Amino acid sequence: MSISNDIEFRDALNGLDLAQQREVGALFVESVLSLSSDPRVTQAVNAAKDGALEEEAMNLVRHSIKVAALHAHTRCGADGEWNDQAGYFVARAAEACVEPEGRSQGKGPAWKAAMSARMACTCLAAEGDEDSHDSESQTQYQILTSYLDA
Amino acid sequence: MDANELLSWARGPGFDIALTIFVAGMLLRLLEILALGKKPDLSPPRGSGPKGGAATIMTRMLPRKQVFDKEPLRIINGYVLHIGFFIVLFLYGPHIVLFESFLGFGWPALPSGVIDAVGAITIVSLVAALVLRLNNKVLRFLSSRDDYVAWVVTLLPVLTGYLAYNHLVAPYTMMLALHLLSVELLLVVAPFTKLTHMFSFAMARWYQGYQAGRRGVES
Amino acid sequence: MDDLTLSERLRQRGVSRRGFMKFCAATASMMALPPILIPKVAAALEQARRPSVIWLSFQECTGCTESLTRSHAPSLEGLIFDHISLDYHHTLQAASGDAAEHAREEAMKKHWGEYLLVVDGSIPLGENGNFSAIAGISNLEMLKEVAEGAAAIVSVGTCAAYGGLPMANPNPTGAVSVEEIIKDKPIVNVPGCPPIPTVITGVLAHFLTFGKLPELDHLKRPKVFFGQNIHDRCYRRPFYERGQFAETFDDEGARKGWCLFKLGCKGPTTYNACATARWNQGTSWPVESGHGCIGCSEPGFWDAGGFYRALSLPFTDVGETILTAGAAGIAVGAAAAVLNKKTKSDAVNNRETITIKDLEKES
Amino acid sequence: MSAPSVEKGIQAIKAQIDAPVASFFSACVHCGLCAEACLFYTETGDPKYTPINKVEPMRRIWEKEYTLFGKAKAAFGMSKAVDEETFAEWETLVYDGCSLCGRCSLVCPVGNDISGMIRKIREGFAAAGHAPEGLIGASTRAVEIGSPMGVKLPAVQAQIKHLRKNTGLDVPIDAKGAEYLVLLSSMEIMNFPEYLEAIARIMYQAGKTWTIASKAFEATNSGVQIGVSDIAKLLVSRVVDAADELGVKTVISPECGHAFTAIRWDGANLIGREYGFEVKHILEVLDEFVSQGLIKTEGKEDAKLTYHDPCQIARKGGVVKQPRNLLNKIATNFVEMEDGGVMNWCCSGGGGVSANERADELKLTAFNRKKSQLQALGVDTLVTACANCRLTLEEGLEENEMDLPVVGLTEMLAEYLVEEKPIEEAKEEA
Repeated sequence: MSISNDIEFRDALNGLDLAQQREVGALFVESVLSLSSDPRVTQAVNAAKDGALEEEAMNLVRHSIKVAALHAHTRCGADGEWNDQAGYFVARAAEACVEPEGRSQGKGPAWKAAMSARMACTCLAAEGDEDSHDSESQTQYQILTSYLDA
Repeated sequence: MDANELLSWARGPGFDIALTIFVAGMLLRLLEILALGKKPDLSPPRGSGPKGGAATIMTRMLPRKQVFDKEPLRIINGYVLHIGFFIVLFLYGPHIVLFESFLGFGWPALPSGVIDAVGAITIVSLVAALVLRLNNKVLRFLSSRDDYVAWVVTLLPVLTGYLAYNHLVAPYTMMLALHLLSVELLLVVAPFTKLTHMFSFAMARWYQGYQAGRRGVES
Repeated sequence: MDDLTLSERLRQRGVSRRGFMKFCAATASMMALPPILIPKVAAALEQARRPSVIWLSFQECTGCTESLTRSHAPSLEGLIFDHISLDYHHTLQAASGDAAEHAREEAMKKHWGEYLLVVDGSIPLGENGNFSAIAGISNLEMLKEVAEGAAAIVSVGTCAAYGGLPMANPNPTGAVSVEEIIKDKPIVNVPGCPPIPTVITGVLAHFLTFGKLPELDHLKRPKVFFGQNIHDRCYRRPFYERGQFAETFDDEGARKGWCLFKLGCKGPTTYNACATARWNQGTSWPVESGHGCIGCSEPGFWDAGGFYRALSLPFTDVGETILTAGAAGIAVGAAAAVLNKKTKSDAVNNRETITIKDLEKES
Repeated sequence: MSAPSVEKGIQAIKAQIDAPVASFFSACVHCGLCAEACLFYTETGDPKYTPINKVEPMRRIWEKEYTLFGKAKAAFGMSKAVDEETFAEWETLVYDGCSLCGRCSLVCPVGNDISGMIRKIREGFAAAGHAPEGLIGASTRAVEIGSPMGVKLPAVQAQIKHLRKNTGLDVPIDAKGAEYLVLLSSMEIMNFPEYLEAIARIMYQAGKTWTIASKAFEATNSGVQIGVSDIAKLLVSRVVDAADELGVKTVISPECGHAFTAIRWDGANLIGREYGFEVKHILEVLDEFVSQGLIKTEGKEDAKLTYHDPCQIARKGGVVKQPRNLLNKIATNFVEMEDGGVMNWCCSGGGGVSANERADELKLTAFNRKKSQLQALGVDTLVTACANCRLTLEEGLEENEMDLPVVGLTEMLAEYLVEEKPIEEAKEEA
């Protein structure tokens, strides 16, 4: 099944259960992992992929990635660095992957991870002109397609 | 200077000077305030300024629950001493005679026995107010000489009035003279202490209420 | 001058022993003495020799004398007078001119140091005392002369006690009270304009009975008569308490006997026995007759802001004071306002615009 | 322009003192109730944070300069001075210790607008060179770059492209004659880009024409926070000029506290003339759209949630019932915090406090008030309508190990919008 736009992308994601959503989300984060240098992000990504992790350990990871995301954002009134800001969105994407159940507000964890990952790329575009944003959504479509086919 | 001479001075030049300083002083403060003016608010209005001003003069008479729960005693005591002071001042027969003399109209009086009781309560309440002020760290921090001067000059008239009515401490003539002198002290001191709040409270509430009314925000 | 004692004289007048005891009881009660003292009063009065009394009248209107010797007061005042040897009294004595003065000197010589000096009327100091003189002797001189040999002095009436109406502003004669001149003699002030007859005789009776002056208050007035203010014993007090005041002398309130506070009654600041002893053998007293007390037993009552001005009113017109003060306040206020406007506009105009360059201190 | 100095500071304060301020100082009876309403006092217990004490320097200047009695006292050397030491000592009270939340003004029995006075006294402190580091930086960037956080137009354009890719909706820039001019705050552009997406979807569904101004996309106004009207005027003039140029009917202030105060209340007075357009907060607009049936929602959030009223929007902005209307449409389990609404407690980061690093520790202490307010409720989600509140709350909750997501109301509403067909158009285009 091929995914060529966000509607199909979103429907496909909604079809996955929580564990699968976390795994796909983790893949989305991995694709933009280079934009963040925070080790806690990779730790969260691994936790998202490891379906068998007990709740207690998961909470620890959740807490640490939450702190990571918070500290990465640009302070109110501070001089914004878009590259650092990209790291913030990667952290936020990782945080979405390990989000506890029922935090929907209408959006699944995978979709949130995907959107944050794309925003991470947008940050790069904020400074320079090269636009990796479009490619990122295509990459995400392929990641999901290959995940579904596997 | 025996009691009768003191009383005559207090009822004569003493009262005249004190009243003059009071009226002139308060008007001076009023004009000093108004002179500074207020830039008109050009922001797009939601409601009426004057309505808000008038409303706030009323709403601020009652405390907000959140603050009342924190300091119920101090707030209630505030009401007791103000209402007590007003009852004694405005509803006691001889006082009404004084007001009638320049207002041209009077109003029924409360029996002086009631006034006597209310006077006693007011004195206790005023003393409580001082105790509460001294025992609260914010108030100790905030209070200046002005607060304590204002307290003394407010207590004395009620105290001497109570003593005079009950013919205590000194013969009535002397205590009545002291009562009038303490009132005159209050009148003289008032325009130069926080007692200006007897007028400026309405201005302050009006100004904030006006802005709130115009902006359609609660005040 | 016979030396009959009071009780012997009473018997001559056909007053029985019982009558005499009743009289002593009345005197004791009037002086608020406890009943058990009645026998003591009786014993003292029985022995009372007729004291020699010299009555000097200076700047006075004879009101005090009038009050004391009203013919229609035959009872106890009359008895008392039959029993004191009134050796000198302008109005009452038959003699006049040198004979009168001679009688006075005679009495003084005879009872030097024992006689009672009663004075009514104030003493003028103006024109070194020559505003008022008797037989060429100024009141001032006469007072000093007679006072020297007096056992005690009784200033009867507010004029003698505190200067009285002659002393009212502008006090042309420089009138003063007795106590301002005589400093070395025991003085009793029996103020009132005039004092109540029984108050005068009460003081004399006390002197007769106990040979010394009654307990006095800070204005040298017998506490027994001047210890309480009128207001506390006034029968109209309940109306005062309820704030029910007569507005005019014949309005509904006045007819109902309401309190006369608003009509200037000075009861609260006046110490006297009018409300209890009342006048004319207890017939009535000023308030009972519908007129406020004018405070006649108090020093300076004559210049205390007017008899019809309520006690709680200041002397001046409050409304007028407010207006004049208002005008002054606005004048000063306007000046301050101009000053404030200038200070403010200077501050606003001279204020340099602040840009982001002007925020950092060169530290 | 000259360097900051005590004289300039005093001059600035003298210029700020007007009849209301004079009446406030003449009315204050030192009753101390304003302290009971100020979270900087209640959480630190330090009486110096008593609101009326924070404006003591202005009181001294008022008394000495504007009352005869004060002048007399000064002549006899009986009045306390306002000097370098005063400015230094009071700086942390006027900036770090006050979020301009206005709660003190609301409880003052004699009606003193104390937070209004603190806004005024900051004019003196800034002129005297006593404004906090963080706010000076933010104001400088706001004036020079156009945004306190250095956000430039390309960043917005990048997000717009991202948005068009996701939703197929276009964000018009400098579209003349549009009905609404949408402003964004740097915090939203950088940290919460979902806001712009939500606006796009809402406007589309409501069928309203809107635009962003290239020269005035920034809503925030550091001039209002640092307390320099000249800078505030410069910043707000950009928005006013853009709005006039584009001929919009209404300017929408975004989910930001002080920005609403700056454009809604201060703007016209700063530029000295009335606007030619209306100003509404985004919540007001959403409430109108919902009540006019222009936008429809489906489904509801069933998590137990509460709403944090940003001070500048509810207490000082009067936008109180709108968020409640909206929340009742998209949430089943909406509960009010105690003291919610007009008397809500501040998140502790407003009025420039969050941009002032020196105040961080004090801010966290003050946050305890909000913590106890939330702990008492035990909710799963916290909704608010100010980006700065959101982040201050997130940091505070994190510091206190409270796992409670904080969500913007506009963003949340957008989640429950009935899906629209533009995605299909996006399909053909891709």
